[in-house]
Amino acid sequence: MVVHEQSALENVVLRFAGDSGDGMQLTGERFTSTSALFGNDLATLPDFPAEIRAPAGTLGGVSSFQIQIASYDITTAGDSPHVLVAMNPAGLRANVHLLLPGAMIIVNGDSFDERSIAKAGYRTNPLEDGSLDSFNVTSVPMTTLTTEACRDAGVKPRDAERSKNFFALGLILWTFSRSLEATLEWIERHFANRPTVAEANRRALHAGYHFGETSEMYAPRFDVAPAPYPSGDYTNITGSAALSWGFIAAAHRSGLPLFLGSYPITPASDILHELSGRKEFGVITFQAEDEIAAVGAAIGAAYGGSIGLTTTSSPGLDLKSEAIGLAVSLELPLIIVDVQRAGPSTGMPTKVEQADLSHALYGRHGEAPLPVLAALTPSDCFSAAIEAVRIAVTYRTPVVLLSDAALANATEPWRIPELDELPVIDAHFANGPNARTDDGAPAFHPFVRDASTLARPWAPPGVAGLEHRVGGLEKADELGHVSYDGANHERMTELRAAKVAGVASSYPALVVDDPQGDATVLVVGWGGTYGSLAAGVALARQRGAHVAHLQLRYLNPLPRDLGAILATYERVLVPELNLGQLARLLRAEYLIDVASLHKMRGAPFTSTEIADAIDAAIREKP
Amino acid sequence: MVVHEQSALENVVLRFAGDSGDGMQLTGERFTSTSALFGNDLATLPDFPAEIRAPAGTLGGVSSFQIQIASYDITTAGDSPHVLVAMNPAGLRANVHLLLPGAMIIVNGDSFDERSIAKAGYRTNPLEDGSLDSFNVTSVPMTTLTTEACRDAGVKPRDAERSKNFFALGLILWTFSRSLEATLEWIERHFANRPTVAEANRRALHAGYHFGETSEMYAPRFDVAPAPYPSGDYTNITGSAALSWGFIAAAHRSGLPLFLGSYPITPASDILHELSGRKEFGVITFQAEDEIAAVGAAIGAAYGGSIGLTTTSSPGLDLKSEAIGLAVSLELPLIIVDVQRAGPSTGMPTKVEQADLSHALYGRHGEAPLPVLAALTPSDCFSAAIEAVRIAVTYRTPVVLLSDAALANATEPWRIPELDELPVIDAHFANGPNARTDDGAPAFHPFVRDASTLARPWAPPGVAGLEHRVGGLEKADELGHVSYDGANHERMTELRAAKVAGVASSYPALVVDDPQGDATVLVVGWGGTYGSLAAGVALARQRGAHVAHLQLRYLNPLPRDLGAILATYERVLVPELNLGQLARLLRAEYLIDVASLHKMRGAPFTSTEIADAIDAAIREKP
Amino acid sequence: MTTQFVSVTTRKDWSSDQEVRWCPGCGDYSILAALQLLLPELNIRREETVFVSGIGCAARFPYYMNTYGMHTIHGRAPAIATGLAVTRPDLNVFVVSGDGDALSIGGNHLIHALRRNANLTILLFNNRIYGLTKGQYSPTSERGKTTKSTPQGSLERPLDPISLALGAGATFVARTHDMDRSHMQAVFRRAHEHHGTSLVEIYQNCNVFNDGAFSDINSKESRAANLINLRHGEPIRFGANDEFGVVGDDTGALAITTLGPENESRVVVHDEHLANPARAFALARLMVSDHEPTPMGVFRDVDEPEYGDQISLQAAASREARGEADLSKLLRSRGSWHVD
Amino acid sequence: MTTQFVSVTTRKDWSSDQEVRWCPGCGDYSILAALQLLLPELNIRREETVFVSGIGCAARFPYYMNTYGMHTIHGRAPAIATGLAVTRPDLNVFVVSGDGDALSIGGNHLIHALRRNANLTILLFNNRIYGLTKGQYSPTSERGKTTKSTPQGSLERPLDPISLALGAGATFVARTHDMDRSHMQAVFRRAHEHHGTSLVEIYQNCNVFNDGAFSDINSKESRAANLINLRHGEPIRFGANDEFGVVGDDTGALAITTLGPENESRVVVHDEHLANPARAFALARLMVSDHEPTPMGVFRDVDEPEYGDQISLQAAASREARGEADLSKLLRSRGSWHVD
Ligand SMILES: Cc1ncc(C[n+]2csc(CCOP(=O)(O)OP(=O)(O)O)c2C)c(N)n1
Ligand SMILES: Cc1ncc(C[n+]2csc(CCOP(=O)(O)OP(=O)(O)O)c2C)c(N)n1
Ligand code: SF4
Ligand code: SF4
Ligand SMILES: [Mg+2]
Ligand SMILES: [Mg+2]
Repeated sequence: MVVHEQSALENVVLRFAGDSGDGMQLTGERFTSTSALFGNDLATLPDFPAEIRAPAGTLGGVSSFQIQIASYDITTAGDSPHVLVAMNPAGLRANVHLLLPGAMIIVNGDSFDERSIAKAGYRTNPLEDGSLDSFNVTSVPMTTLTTEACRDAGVKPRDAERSKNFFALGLILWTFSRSLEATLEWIERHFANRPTVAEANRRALHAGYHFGETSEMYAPRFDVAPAPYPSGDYTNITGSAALSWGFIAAAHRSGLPLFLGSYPITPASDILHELSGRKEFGVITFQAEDEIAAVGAAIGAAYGGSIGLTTTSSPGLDLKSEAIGLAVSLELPLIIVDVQRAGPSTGMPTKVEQADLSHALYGRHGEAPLPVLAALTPSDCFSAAIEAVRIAVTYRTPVVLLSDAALANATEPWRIPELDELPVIDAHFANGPNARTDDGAPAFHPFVRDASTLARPWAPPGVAGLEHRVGGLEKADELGHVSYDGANHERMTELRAAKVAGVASSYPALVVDDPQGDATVLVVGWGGTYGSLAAGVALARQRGAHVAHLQLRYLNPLPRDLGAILATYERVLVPELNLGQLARLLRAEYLIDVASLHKMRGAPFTSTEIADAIDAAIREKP
Repeated sequence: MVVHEQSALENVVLRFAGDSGDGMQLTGERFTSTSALFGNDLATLPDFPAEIRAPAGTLGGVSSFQIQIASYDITTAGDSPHVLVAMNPAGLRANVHLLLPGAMIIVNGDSFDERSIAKAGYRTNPLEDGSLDSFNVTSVPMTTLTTEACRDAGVKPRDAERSKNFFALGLILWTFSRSLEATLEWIERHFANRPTVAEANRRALHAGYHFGETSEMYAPRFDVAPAPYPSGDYTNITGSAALSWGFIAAAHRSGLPLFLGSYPITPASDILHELSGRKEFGVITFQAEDEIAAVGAAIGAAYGGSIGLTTTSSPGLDLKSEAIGLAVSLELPLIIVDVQRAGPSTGMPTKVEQADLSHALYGRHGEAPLPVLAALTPSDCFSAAIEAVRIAVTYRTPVVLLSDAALANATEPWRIPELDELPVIDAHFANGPNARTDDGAPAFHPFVRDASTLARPWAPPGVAGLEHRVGGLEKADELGHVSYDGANHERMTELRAAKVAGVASSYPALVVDDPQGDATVLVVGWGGTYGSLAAGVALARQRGAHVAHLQLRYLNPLPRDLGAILATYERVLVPELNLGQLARLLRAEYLIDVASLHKMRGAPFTSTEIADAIDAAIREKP
Repeated sequence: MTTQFVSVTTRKDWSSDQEVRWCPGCGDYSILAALQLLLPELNIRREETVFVSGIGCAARFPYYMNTYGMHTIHGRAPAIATGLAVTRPDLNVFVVSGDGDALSIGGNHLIHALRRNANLTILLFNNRIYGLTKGQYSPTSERGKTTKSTPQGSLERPLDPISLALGAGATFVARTHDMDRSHMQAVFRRAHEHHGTSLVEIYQNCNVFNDGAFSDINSKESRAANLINLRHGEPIRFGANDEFGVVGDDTGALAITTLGPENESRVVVHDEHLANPARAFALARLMVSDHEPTPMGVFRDVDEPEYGDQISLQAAASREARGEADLSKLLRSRGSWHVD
Repeated sequence: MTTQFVSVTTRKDWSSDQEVRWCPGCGDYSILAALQLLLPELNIRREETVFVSGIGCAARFPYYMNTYGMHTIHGRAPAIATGLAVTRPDLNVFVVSGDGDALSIGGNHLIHALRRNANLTILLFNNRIYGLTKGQYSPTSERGKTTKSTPQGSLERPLDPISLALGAGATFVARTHDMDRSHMQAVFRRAHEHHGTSLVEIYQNCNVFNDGAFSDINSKESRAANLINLRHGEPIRFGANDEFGVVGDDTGALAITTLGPENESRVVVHDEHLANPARAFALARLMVSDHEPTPMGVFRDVDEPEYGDQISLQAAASREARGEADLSKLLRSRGSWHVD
C-alpha cells in the first residue's frame, strides 16, 4: 500500500525499532495509549530480543513495537508496516524486509555513522546506496535535535540523548494528528521524583512535534478516525494483565481466595508480577523454588479450599506433569496456565508458538484426561481465566489454560465489564455426611459423585465429621479409600474420563463467522491466532473468497457441535503455529481430511499467508 | 475345560496362590524352571500386591503366580487355571472366580481355621459349605505334614512351617510327572550356608512328592509333553533381565560403554538391579537423587560418548520430560525405558497398563518428536533394547522404549542367540572437520547432517579441533550456534521432524499373521499385549473366525507399510490396556474408523475377551 | 480454634478405619502409636489437623489417621503442605516423609521449606533405606552399603539431615527414635508447638530391608553408652553413670570425653535457642562415623517470623495503603476512557 | 592426558568466536576474563575441557569458551555433568551456574553432587537476583528485597551457599568475587586441583537488576573493613591495619573482635583441612546479617574418595571376581538347556 499525504485513513500500521536500550517498547506503549484514548481500535505486537542483552547496535539487540490503529474493528497488529521508525541502522535492517514498496521510513540520521552501519551488518550506508529507493525515507538528526532541545535543562548531554525516543514519539504524534496531552501527563506522573529527566523528555517530545510541524522536508500526515465502539468504559489491556485480572475476578465472583504458586519464566512471569501486587484482593502469590513446588503448593491450597493456580511457560509445563496427574487423581480444582513460547527445550524464549497443545492434552502418564482451553485475544484472556476457574471448580478437575508469548504482550482496547455481567461461580463445599456406613451411621464418602457433573465433593479441612484421606493411589469408587481392585480401577478410569467429557455440555454453542453463509472452505484455528486468522479471512474475502472462520477456545473436550459443523464444509483448513497438532486431533476425532497449515517462525501468521492458503484451499477443493 | 485323570495334555494352566509370606513367587519360579528344563513351552504371570505389605491372611495380601505349560508354542500364561494351589483361604477366595467348572483346587487344609476364613472375608468355610461343588477340591494338611517331615531336622517347628511351599511344590511336581532333581540342586546351591533350612526344604519337597504318590485321596496326574523347539541353547528369561542383557549386548556390539542413570521405582527397578552387578561389562549404573538427575546424567554420559540409558516407570517418565526435550534439541542418542504401570498418578504400582503411549509420543512442550518402540514379549525385550540403541545411535535421537509391568516380571523360554547373530551398531564418531569457515579454513559444524539419515555428527570431547558448544536454545542450521532467526527455526523444526520420520525407512517389513490369507478382520495391538492377543486370535480361529493379527513394535514413526495393510481389511480391531491411544493414532494417521477395545483392570486381556471381541467385530463388519 | 476448646479425644478417635499395612515389626507402628496417643493431649481438633505425605512406606501414615489427609507424590509433600499451610493458618499441618522422599527426590523442597519457615511440622522417618521399593540404598545409608542396586556397596557419603537442615537455616531441628515413645512424644509436642517449620528426624527400624540400622545406638544394651540425651540448659553428659561428656576442642568441633574433676567444667551446656547455628551444627557433626554416640532431642529451636504471618501482614499493609479491594477500580487502574 | 604435555595456549585460544552478550558492566565479564586468562596456565587441553551450564545469564558462559560445552536446562547442570565426569575421567568438567539455577530449582542436584564427590568444579555466580528473567528475587536475596515478584519485599531468609554445602558434606568450598581477578584465579586454580567436587561461590554484580549487592563488602572503599581474606595456616585477621580478628566465643560461634595484646592469641588460625566441618561452618555463619565482614577464600578442602575412582575400582573388582566380560556366559547365567 502506498501512503498518501494528509490522507484520512481507515488503518495504519506503524513500527518502532531501535536498540534494546532505545526505549522502543515505552515509545510504542505511549503511542498506543494516546491512540486508544482517541478512540481508535488497535492491536499491538511487541517483539524484543531473547532475555540476554545483545551488544548494542547489533541485529540481535533490536527491539521493535508494532501497532495497527484503525477506524474499524481490527484483530491484529498488521502484516506490513506503513511507517517504520528506525532509531539505528540495525533497527532498519531488521525490519525493512517487512515493508511494502512505498512505505514511509523515518530514521535517526545521527545514528548512521560508519561503526553502527557496520555493526548492523551493512557494507554501505543504506541511506546513500540507493537500496531504499522504493521507500519514502526521511532522515532526521534526532540525537542532535534532542540534545539541543535539552541544553540548559539541567541534564548532561549524554543523559539528554536518552530522551530521543520522546523526540521520535513527538514526531509521530504530530504525524498522526494526535495531541501531546496524555503523554505530557504521563511524563509528569512517571518522573515525578526525577524532575530533570521529566523536563528533558518533555522538551524532546515538543521538539519532535514541532519538528514535524515546521520541517519542510517532511510531508505526509495521517489521520485515522476513531472506531465505532459500543458504549462503555474502555482500557488498553495486555494478555498478561487480562489473565491476572480474570483470576482476581473469578476469586471475587466465587468468594474464594486465590493462591498463585509460580516460578519465574519468560513470558509467564508478568502474571506473577501483576498478581503479587494485589494482596488486598485476598490474593496470595508464592514464588516457589521450582515449577514442581509451584504446582504442588497450588494443589495444597486447592485442597484447603482456595482457587489453586499455577502459571508457567512451556519448559515449566514439563515439570508440572506429575503433579497435574496427581490433581487428576485427587479430583481437585486446579488451573495451570501455560504461556506458550517457541520450543523444543529452551528454544526461542520470547517468541510465540502454539506447540504445547498435544502436551497439554496428553503430557501425563496413564489415562489422565483434563479440560484444555485457550484464550483467543489479549482481552479474551480475562474471560478465559474466569471460564477456566468455572470448569475447574464445577468439575473438581485441573484445567490447562493456554496462552502464548504474543497474546501475553500484545495490547488491545477492551470494554471493561460491569461486575454483575461476570458469571457467578459456586464452590459448593461439602457441608455434611453424604452416605451411610454399613451399619447405617452417617458418613462422608469423598468420591460419591454429583449425578449431573460427575464431580466429587470438595471438602476442605475444618469441618468435623468430614475428615477423609485422599491420595494418588487408585481409590475405591465412592468410598475413596485405596483400592487395587481391577474392576474398580476400570470404573474409576471411565468415570474420570466421562466427567471430563461431560464438560462439553456446559459450553455455549459454536458461532461460525460465515457472513454470506455460502462458504465451502472453513478455516479452523485455536487460541491466540484468532486475530491473524480473522484478518487473513477478511483479506481473502476482499479478494473475493467465500470462506468461513471458526476459532476454538475449547480443545478438550471438543465442542459437541463441532463435528456437524466441520461436516458441512468441503474443505477444512487448520492453520497453527506448530506442525499440525489441532489438525491431528480433528482427524482422529472426526475422520475428516483437514488440511494443516503450519508456521514455526516465532511470529504470528500474516494476513497474506492466511489469504493465500485460503485461495489454495479453494482451488484444491476435493 | 474339565481336567481328566492321568491325561497326556497339550497344555495346562496352573496357579499358585497364598499369602505374601507364603513364598508363592518362589514356588512358581521353581516350577517354571523345572518345566523349562523339561522342554515345555511356557509363559508366566506373577501377580503380587502393591508394595506395602498387607496384613497376613487378607485378600490384599494375596500373592499369586500363574504359569501355562504346553507342548506347542504358547504366548500367554492362560486365562483360566486348570489347577489352583491355594495355601490359605484368602488365596482361594481371590482366585476361585478365575476357574472354570471342573478345575482342580488343592488347598492347604490346615490354614482353613475360623480366623483365617473370616479374615479372607468368608462367612462360612468354603471347603464345607458346598460353594466349591463344581470344582475338584483336594484338601491337604500341608502345614502339619511339613512340620512332621521336618521333625529332628534341626529346625524349630515354627521355622519348619515356612517350608510348606516346598511341600506344595513337591506335590505339584509329582502331579506333573516332573523329577525333583533340578529343585534339589537349586536348594543345595541357594541355601548353601543355611544347611538346616536347606534340609527342611528338601524334606518338605520330598514329603509333598511322596504324598502325591501315596495318598489315596489324590488322583489326577498331568503329563504335558515337551514343545518342539528349534535347536539351540535355551534359558528362561523375564522381561527385565532380557532388557538389561539387550543393553549389554548393544554395548558389546557397538563397542560403546553403557551408562544407566536411574531412580528406583517399581516395576522398573529390576533393570537397575540387574545392570548394577555387571560392571565387568563396562556398565556403569548410577542411582541418582531423582528421575531428572537420572536422565540428566544419562545425557551427560551420551555427550561424552557412552550409550546413555535411563529406566523408569510411569510417574518417573513425567519428570524426565524436560530433559528428554533437551536431548531432542541437542540431537544426542539417549534411551528412555518406561516400564508402564497402572496410572494415573501413583495408581496401582504393580499392575500392568499400556496407558503411557500418548505421553511417550507427545509428553514434551514444543515440537519434540522422537522414536517410540515397544517390546512384545519377555524375550523380545532383548532385541527391542538392541533396536532402541541402534536407532538412538544411528539417528542421534532420544528413543522411548515401552515395556510394562506384566512383561517385566513374566518369564518365557528363549533361544539364546549366537553373538554374531546380533546386529552391529556403528557410532560413527566425528573425527575431523566437516566444513570450512568463510575464509576457507577447516572447521567443525556440529549440525551438518548426514544426507541419508539427517543425523548430525556425534563428537564427544577429547578430539582437538572439534571443540563446539551445544544447547537447548534454537541452533543455526549446520553451524549449531544460537539463532533466533524465525526462518531458521522453522527449518530446524522441520529437519528434526523429518529425521525422526526417516527412521521408518530402516524398519523391516511388517508381517501380518493371517494363515489363511482371507481374513476380513484385523486385530492390531502393540507391545506387551502380543501374547494375549495371539492367544485370543488363536481361540477365535478355533471358534471358526477368519481373523488376522498384527502386533506393532514401532509406534513412532509408524511403519510405512501399515496404511496399506490396514486398508485391506474390512474391520480393524485395536485392543489396548488403555482407553484407546493407538486407536487414536491410527485414526488420525489413516482416517480409518478402527474399533477400539479397552481394558483397564491392571491385568492382561484374556483369550476369551479377545475372541469375543473378534466375533463381535465380524458380526458388526460394515 | 477458640482457646476455650478442650479436647476430650482418645487414641481411637484419631485412628482411621483402615487396616495398617506395614510389615509386622516395622518401626512405623510405634511412631504411629506415639502420635495417636499424643494428639489427644495437644488440645487440637481432628478436623483442623492434616497429615500430608509423599510416597514411601512412611508416607502411608495419613491413611491411618482419622484426620484430614493427603498421600501425594514422591518428594513433594513439603511444597504441597506449604500451599495448604499458608492459605489455612487455622490448621495443624504435619508432613510425613521418609529418608528417600525427603532427602533424595525431595531434598530441595525440604531445604526451601526450612528456610521459608511456614508453619509445618515435618516428620522424617529415617530408616536409611528405600523400604517401599524393596531395599535400595538411600541418601542416609552408610557408605559401602550392599543393596539390590549396589551389590558391591554404595559409594556416597550419607547425608545427615540435621546438618543439612542447619545449613539451610532451619529454625527447629530435632531427632528422636522409634524405640522410645515418651521421647518421641516430647519431641513431637515441641515440634508442634514451634511456630514455623520444624523438622524431626526419627530413627526408624525397617526390619525387613535394614534391620538393626540403629541398634548400636538405641537398643536397650547400647543406649547408655551411645545415646546422648540433649536437655536444654543442662550439661551434655551421658553414659551409664553420666561418665561421658561433650566438650569443645580447639578446632571448633565438639568431642566426647570421659569426665573427671579436671574437665567437668568444660562440658558444653546445651542451649537450643542460640541465634547462631554453629554450636548445633557442631553437635550434629559429633559423630565422624556411624555407630558412635549420637545426640537425641532438640538441637535448635529459635524464633523467626513465620511465613504465613508475614503474608497476612503484607495483605493488611496492602489494604491499608490501597484501601479495600475494589475490582471495578482495578480494571480501570491502567487508565480508561469512556465511549458513549 | 600425558604428563609431558605442556600447554602453550593464550587467552585467545580459549575464547570462542561468539559475541559476548551480557549487559555492559556485568560482573560476568570479569569472571570470564579471569578464567580465560587462568586456563592457559593450568596445563590442560582445550579439547579435554568441558563447560556445562544450566540456564540463566551466568549459564551462557560455555558459549564464550573455545572448549567443549553444553548449555543445558535450568538447574540440572550438576546432574548432567556428573554423567559426563564419571564416564570420562579424562576430562576437566566445569559447571557454571547462577544462584537461582544452583540453589532454587537446582538445589537438590547441587547437594547431592557435593556429597557424591565426583570430579567437578562448580562455579556458582551469585548475584542475589534472577538476571535472565529480568529481576525477581532469588534464594540468596536478602529478606525484604523489593523485586518485580515481591513488590512488598521478599519474606524468606536467604540461603547461604557455603553453609548449605558444608551441611551437605562438601569436600571443597570456597568464595571469591568478581572485583578481584587474582583472588578469583587463585581460588579457581585450587578448585580445579581438588580431586572431587569443588564449589566456588562467586559474588557477582548484576548492574542491571541488583547493582551494588556486594559493594559494602568488595568495593575499593569497603574491602579493608569488610572483606576477610582466609589464608590456610594464618590467623584470620583483617582491617586496614589487621586490627580485627576472628575469635571463638563460648557458644561455639565465631565472632569478630578488635585485637589488642590481651586477645591476639585467641585469633583463630585458619585450617582448610579439618576433617570436621564445624569450624568452617562457624566461619560461614560469622555474619548474622548482610553487609558484615565476610570471609573470602577456601573454607574447606579435604580429601575423600572421588566418585568416579570408586566406580573404576568396583569395575576392576568385578572383573577380578568374575573374569573378563563374557556375554555368551551372561546369557546362560540363569541356567540354560540345550535342544537339538
Ligand atoms: C516419581 C517417583 N519416583 C520413584 C518412585 C518410587 N518410590 C516410591 S517410595 C520410594 C522411596 C522410599 O524410600 P523412603 O522415602 O526412605 O521411604 P520408606 O519406604 O523407606 O519409608 C521410591 C523411590 C515413585 N513412587 N515416584
Ligand atoms: C524449567 C525452567 N524454569 C524457569 C526458567 C526461567 N529461568 C531462566 S534463568 C532463571 C533464573 C536465573 O537466575 P540465576 O540462576 O540466578 O542466573 P542469573 O541470570 O542471575 O545469572 C529462570 C527462572 C527456565 N528457563 N526453565
Ligand atoms: S519395608 Fe521396612 S519400612 Fe516398609 S513397612 Fe516393611 S519394615 Fe516398615
Ligand atoms: S541481567 Fe544482570 S546478570 Fe544478567 S547480563 Fe545483565 S547485568 Fe549481567
Ligand atoms: Mg526410608
Ligand atoms: Mg542470579
